[in-house]
Amino acid sequence: MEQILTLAGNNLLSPIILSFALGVAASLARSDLSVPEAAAKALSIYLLFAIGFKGGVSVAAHGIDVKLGLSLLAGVILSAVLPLVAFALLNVITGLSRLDAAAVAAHYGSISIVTFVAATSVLESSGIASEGYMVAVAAAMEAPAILSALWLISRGGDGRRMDSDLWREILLNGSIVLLVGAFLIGWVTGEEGLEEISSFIVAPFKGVLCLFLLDMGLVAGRGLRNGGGVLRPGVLAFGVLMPLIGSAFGLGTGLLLVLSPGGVVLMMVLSASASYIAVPAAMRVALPEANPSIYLTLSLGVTFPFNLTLGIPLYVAVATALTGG
Amino acid sequence: MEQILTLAGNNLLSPIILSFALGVAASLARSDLSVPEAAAKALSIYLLFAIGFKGGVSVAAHGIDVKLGLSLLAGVILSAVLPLVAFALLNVITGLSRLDAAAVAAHYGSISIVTFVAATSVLESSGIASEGYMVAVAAAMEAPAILSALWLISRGGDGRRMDSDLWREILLNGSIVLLVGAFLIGWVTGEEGLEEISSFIVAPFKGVLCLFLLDMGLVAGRGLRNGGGVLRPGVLAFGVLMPLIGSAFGLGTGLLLVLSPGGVVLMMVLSASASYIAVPAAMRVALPEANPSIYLTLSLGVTFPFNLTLGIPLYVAVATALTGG
Amino acid sequence: MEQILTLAGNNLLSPIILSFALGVAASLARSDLSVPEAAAKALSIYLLFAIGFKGGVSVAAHGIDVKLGLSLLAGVILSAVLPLVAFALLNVITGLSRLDAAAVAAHYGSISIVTFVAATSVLESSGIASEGYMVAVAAAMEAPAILSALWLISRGGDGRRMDSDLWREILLNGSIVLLVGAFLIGWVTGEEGLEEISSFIVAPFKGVLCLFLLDMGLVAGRGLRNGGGVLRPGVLAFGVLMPLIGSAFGLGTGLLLVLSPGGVVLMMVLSASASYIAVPAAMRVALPEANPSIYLTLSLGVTFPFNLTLGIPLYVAVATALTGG
Amino acid sequence: MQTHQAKRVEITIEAIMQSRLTDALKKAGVTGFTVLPVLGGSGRSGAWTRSGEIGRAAGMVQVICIIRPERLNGLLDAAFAVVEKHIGVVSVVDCEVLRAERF
Amino acid sequence: MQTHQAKRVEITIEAIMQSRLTDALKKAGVTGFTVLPVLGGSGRSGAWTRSGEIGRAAGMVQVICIIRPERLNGLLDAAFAVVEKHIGVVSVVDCEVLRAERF
Amino acid sequence: MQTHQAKRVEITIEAIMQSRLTDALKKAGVTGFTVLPVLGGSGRSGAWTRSGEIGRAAGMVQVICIIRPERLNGLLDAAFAVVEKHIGVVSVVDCEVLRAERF
Ligand SMILES: Nc1ncnc2c1ncn2[C@@H]1O[C@H](COP(=O)(O)O)[C@@H](O)[C@H]1O
Ligand SMILES: Nc1ncnc2c1ncn2[C@@H]1O[C@H](COP(=O)(O)O)[C@@H](O)[C@H]1O
Ligand SMILES: Nc1ncnc2c1ncn2[C@@H]1O[C@H](COP(=O)(O)O)[C@@H](O)[C@H]1O
Ligand code: NA
Ligand code: NA
Ligand code: NA
Repeated sequence: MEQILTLAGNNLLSPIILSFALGVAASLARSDLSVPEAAAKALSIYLLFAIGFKGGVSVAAHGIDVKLGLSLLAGVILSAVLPLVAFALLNVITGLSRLDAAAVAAHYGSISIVTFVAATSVLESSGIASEGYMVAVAAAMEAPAILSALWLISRGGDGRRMDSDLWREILLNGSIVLLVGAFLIGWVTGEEGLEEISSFIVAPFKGVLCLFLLDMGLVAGRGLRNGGGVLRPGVLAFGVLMPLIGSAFGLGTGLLLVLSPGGVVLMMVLSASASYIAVPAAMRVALPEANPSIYLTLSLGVTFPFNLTLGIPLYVAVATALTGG
Repeated sequence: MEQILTLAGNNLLSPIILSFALGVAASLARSDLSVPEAAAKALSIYLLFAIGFKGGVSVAAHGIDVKLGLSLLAGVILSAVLPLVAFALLNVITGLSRLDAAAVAAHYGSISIVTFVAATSVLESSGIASEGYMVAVAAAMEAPAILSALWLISRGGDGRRMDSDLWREILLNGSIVLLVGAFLIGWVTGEEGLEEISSFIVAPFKGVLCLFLLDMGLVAGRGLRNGGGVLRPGVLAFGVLMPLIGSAFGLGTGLLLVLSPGGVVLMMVLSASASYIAVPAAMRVALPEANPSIYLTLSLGVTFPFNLTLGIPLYVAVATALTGG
Repeated sequence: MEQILTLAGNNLLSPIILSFALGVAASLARSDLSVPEAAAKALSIYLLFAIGFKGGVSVAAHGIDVKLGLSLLAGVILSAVLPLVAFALLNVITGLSRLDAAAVAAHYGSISIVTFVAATSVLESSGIASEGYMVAVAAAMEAPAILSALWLISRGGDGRRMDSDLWREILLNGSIVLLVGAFLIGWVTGEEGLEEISSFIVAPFKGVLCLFLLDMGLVAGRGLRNGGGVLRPGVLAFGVLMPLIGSAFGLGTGLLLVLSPGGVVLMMVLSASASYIAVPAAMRVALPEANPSIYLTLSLGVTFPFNLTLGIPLYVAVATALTGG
Repeated sequence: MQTHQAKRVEITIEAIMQSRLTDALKKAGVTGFTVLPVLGGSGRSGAWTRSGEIGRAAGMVQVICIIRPERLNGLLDAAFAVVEKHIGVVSVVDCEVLRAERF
Repeated sequence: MQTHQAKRVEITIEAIMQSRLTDALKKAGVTGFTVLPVLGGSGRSGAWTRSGEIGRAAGMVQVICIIRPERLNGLLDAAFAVVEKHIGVVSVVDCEVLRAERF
Repeated sequence: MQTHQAKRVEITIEAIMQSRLTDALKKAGVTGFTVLPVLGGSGRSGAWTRSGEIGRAAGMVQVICIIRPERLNGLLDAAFAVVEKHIGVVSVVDCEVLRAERF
């Protein structure tokens, strides 16, 4: 318990979290502080490239693990199953319409790559090892949740067709392609490749993450200010409950696969986190009638900060306790 | 004297100043070289974050000084008083209208954070120490000058109301919020926080500053080309005289507060420099009839380069001579 | 031969080339991955500044060489002559109209600075020295080719006037000004200046180059997808033949000037590469009827990747063999 | 200067729907269009701005299409089929164009 | 396709005045608007461009507002009160819209 | 609110031709214009987008010019001389403006 609190305390007072808090505070106070869209996108490209590359290099270093395939499979299944759990929970504790509930559910099956990045940076600071291929698992978990959600809707008699454009958009969306591409490049070029560019993708990484989280804080704060009204207590509770439930699924999966302590943490984090890039875009195309304020505010304004501040330390504590890591 | 000349020479031939000169030259020659707006804003976010953070870390390292409060207060007073001095001087040596004079005066009470940054980088190269909280003083000096200028106008019978929106915009403008926020983050996380992100905010700092000054040179050169015509000799003279007068006020204040040699230099630099971000925006809202060509060209095209090239070495020489630093 | 293959293999599997390949692949698969325009421009500003600066520092370190002037002159002549060769070749092996052929020819006299940068980074990895002033030669080769192309057209009886605006635009285009300006700054500030900003312009350089090439891959892939249809076999063959011919001219010139092995390589690379920034813009103004799909797709979609992957290792092998470097 | 009657159609639509809209326009015989970026806006579904956004869910674009009057109906039908379930605004203005052979 | 008469109002105004303008429009009962970025321009107060600018003093935006004809006067009064002392241009065009229930 | 008849001219033109166009407009007595960025488009010369581009060859801008009706012909002549050999679209709409003294 004390360990959790120390870790949570350290975590809360890290430059990364405080930068996020600064962004939220500036937004809520209606400061005109803003990061240009192009700069925010550039930061996200940098982070995806760096995290993917480093994951690939780590796989190159440790060799292919038989667990890689199993973990990918497990990720796909988790991503497909969690929306069903989320949908059921939403039906019980909120009064959301079928459409809105399905849209929200899709977000919680998918993942937030920044939450993943923040967790890897906590693991590094704490000296806890993890599998490099968890980055690939993250990529694998982005899309299946969308299919589950659309299936939930079509089950309700509402005949949605997935046009082939949407398929391509989901599977080849920029963040998946960049993450997987950088992962493969890292894998192919290995330690040698990393050495060539490590002063770009390793050394300044945490600092870039601070600026990125400043931006995410600004956007999240704006969302809370504009769309906070749609979050009834039940919906709000879901935003905190669902990551805990998700992380339990992730924990079970991680233990079952006998992942390293860090790998278990990351599996928990992926399961607990909610998408705010790929899934919202897909929902706008496939379920345009669902209210974006609800899913965006919930994912970015509630679950993301929860995982970032309290969730990650908790998952680390639980995983290390149970794996003896 | 020789020392001043050497310092001025070194300063003039630094990559930072030469980058600014390149920008000005390219603009005057009507090259199409340009930095995208989003990139320029991203650079300024980086610089504000880095300078604020480092200031906070330095306060964390040296502990709170009783002088911190006094320096902040002195900054506020300087910022409020200097516009009155500037207004008087403008009335004597230029034929500017009451409105234009008040608008220009507001700029010279406020500060230029890049001039401040350039000065800290000269201090560092010369191994002269300064108080970390001078960053907070810089933030405190941004806004009061605006109020003084509006008071000057309302005294003239022109009943301007400050609407509450404008208040908020001035006090919570992006650069103040980011500077103060990063300062607090640096303070809270201290040396440990700095270590985590120093390869982002310390190592590449000067290089980023070069690119930023390239952009400022481009913008200043464009201003001189388009708006140079409005600068009658009297106005031009003001652009060089006022920083000297301002720096004398800063010098007196710094000596009175018994700041470190570097602290005195920075107080001089803040007093000598003129705003070109926060104040122009406020003037467009509050005094829309004042001619922006005058205050923008004067601040960015005359006083900024003067301080950058000759001013800073002069202030360093005077301050070190008088403090025996 | 084996050496070429090893070098080509190493080169093909470097993070830089793989990043380009990732971009091309993502574009061809119609992923929505994209780098914001402002970010791409910011990356190119960084690269031009860094490469110019480092060239200048290297000249400062090794002193002015009598060959500097000769090399500049040779560059100007190569840039003016190569379009004539290209035009003749185009007339023989393609059915392009006079206008289109002249426009394409202009591109192959001028240079691609990223190809140059990629070559210097291969030279560095292989420990092959080169003259710092080759950067200045690169700048000198940007423009003359445009004049040759316009001369080719006017010879054909089509009376084109070069308006003075166009002259200024060509000679003072942003990339020339930045490259030359940074070169001069590097020259003036020397090793000392480099030390101040090397953790910005040296350490992260290769990593930035990766992201830039990712973007170039995206743009090249898009060009191939949209404009690939205009590339008849003859035109395609030209895109691979012409760099080989150009590099032979560069080789002869480099040997004649008794440049270092690396210098010969760079002279070959400059002669072999084709412009995709300065010349296309000039062609849109001066020869608006020429089809941009042809020259852009050929230069960026065919010749650029050819040089990047196979060309550079070949030029290195030939140059080192013939100079005994 | 000789000018010709035409229609200027302006469709403000979610950025993610852009390619679907322009594909539909092309199918309806539209030969050209121009896409403008949109910074932000407000409507029944609330206010939004692009600043700081990295996702594509929240942005809009403006597609501007200048066409001969006789093609208007085909274009509107095509546009409506795409925007029907989506947020967005379609407006039409009478205009005159130079170089009518281009439309 | 059924269309309806409306007015398209285009207000080019300094970026710093944007929120004041849109607040005034909302008070005047306007239910929606779209904001376009502006790159640069020229007028009596000289030429300007956003390139390389970091401050907010020098930029403009275009606020586009499609409304029912009967609301035009209220909107123009509201807009005028804001732009009165400021630089900027207000223009109105007759247009036709789809889905008139939205305006 | 008192409004006045005017013309709104919209010229979509290659970015590299922008300064040549605006110089020509100024010579034709145009006192003001606004330049909008363009994200992409499609026409007889194919589709294009600015995303990821670093060169200036491939982009377009929209120059918007509000003028008194009697100045229209001069403007169109000036614009035509510039766009003649270049790709681009010129359209004119009748509009009403506030503060007519500015045009
Ligand atoms: N009356 C209007 N005039 C101009 N743009 C509008 C109008 N109504 C809506 N829009 C634009 O369309 C978007 C979606 O509108 P809505 O579907 O009403 O939420 C808004 O954010 C605006 O960008
Ligand atoms: N006639 C016009 N047509 C289009 N835009 C204009 C016109 N006049 C002024 N503007 C825009 O309004 C801004 C301010 O104009 P002004 O108040 O005349 O300096 C200019 O920079 C242009 O962006
Ligand atoms: N009918 C049109 N409506 C709107 N914009 C157009 C139209 N035709 C062409 N454009 C724009 O002008 C550019 C060049 O057109 P074109 O000369 O037909 O290739 C296109 O890329 C579009 O941005
Ligand atoms: Na999840
Ligand atoms: Na000051
Ligand atoms: Na060449």
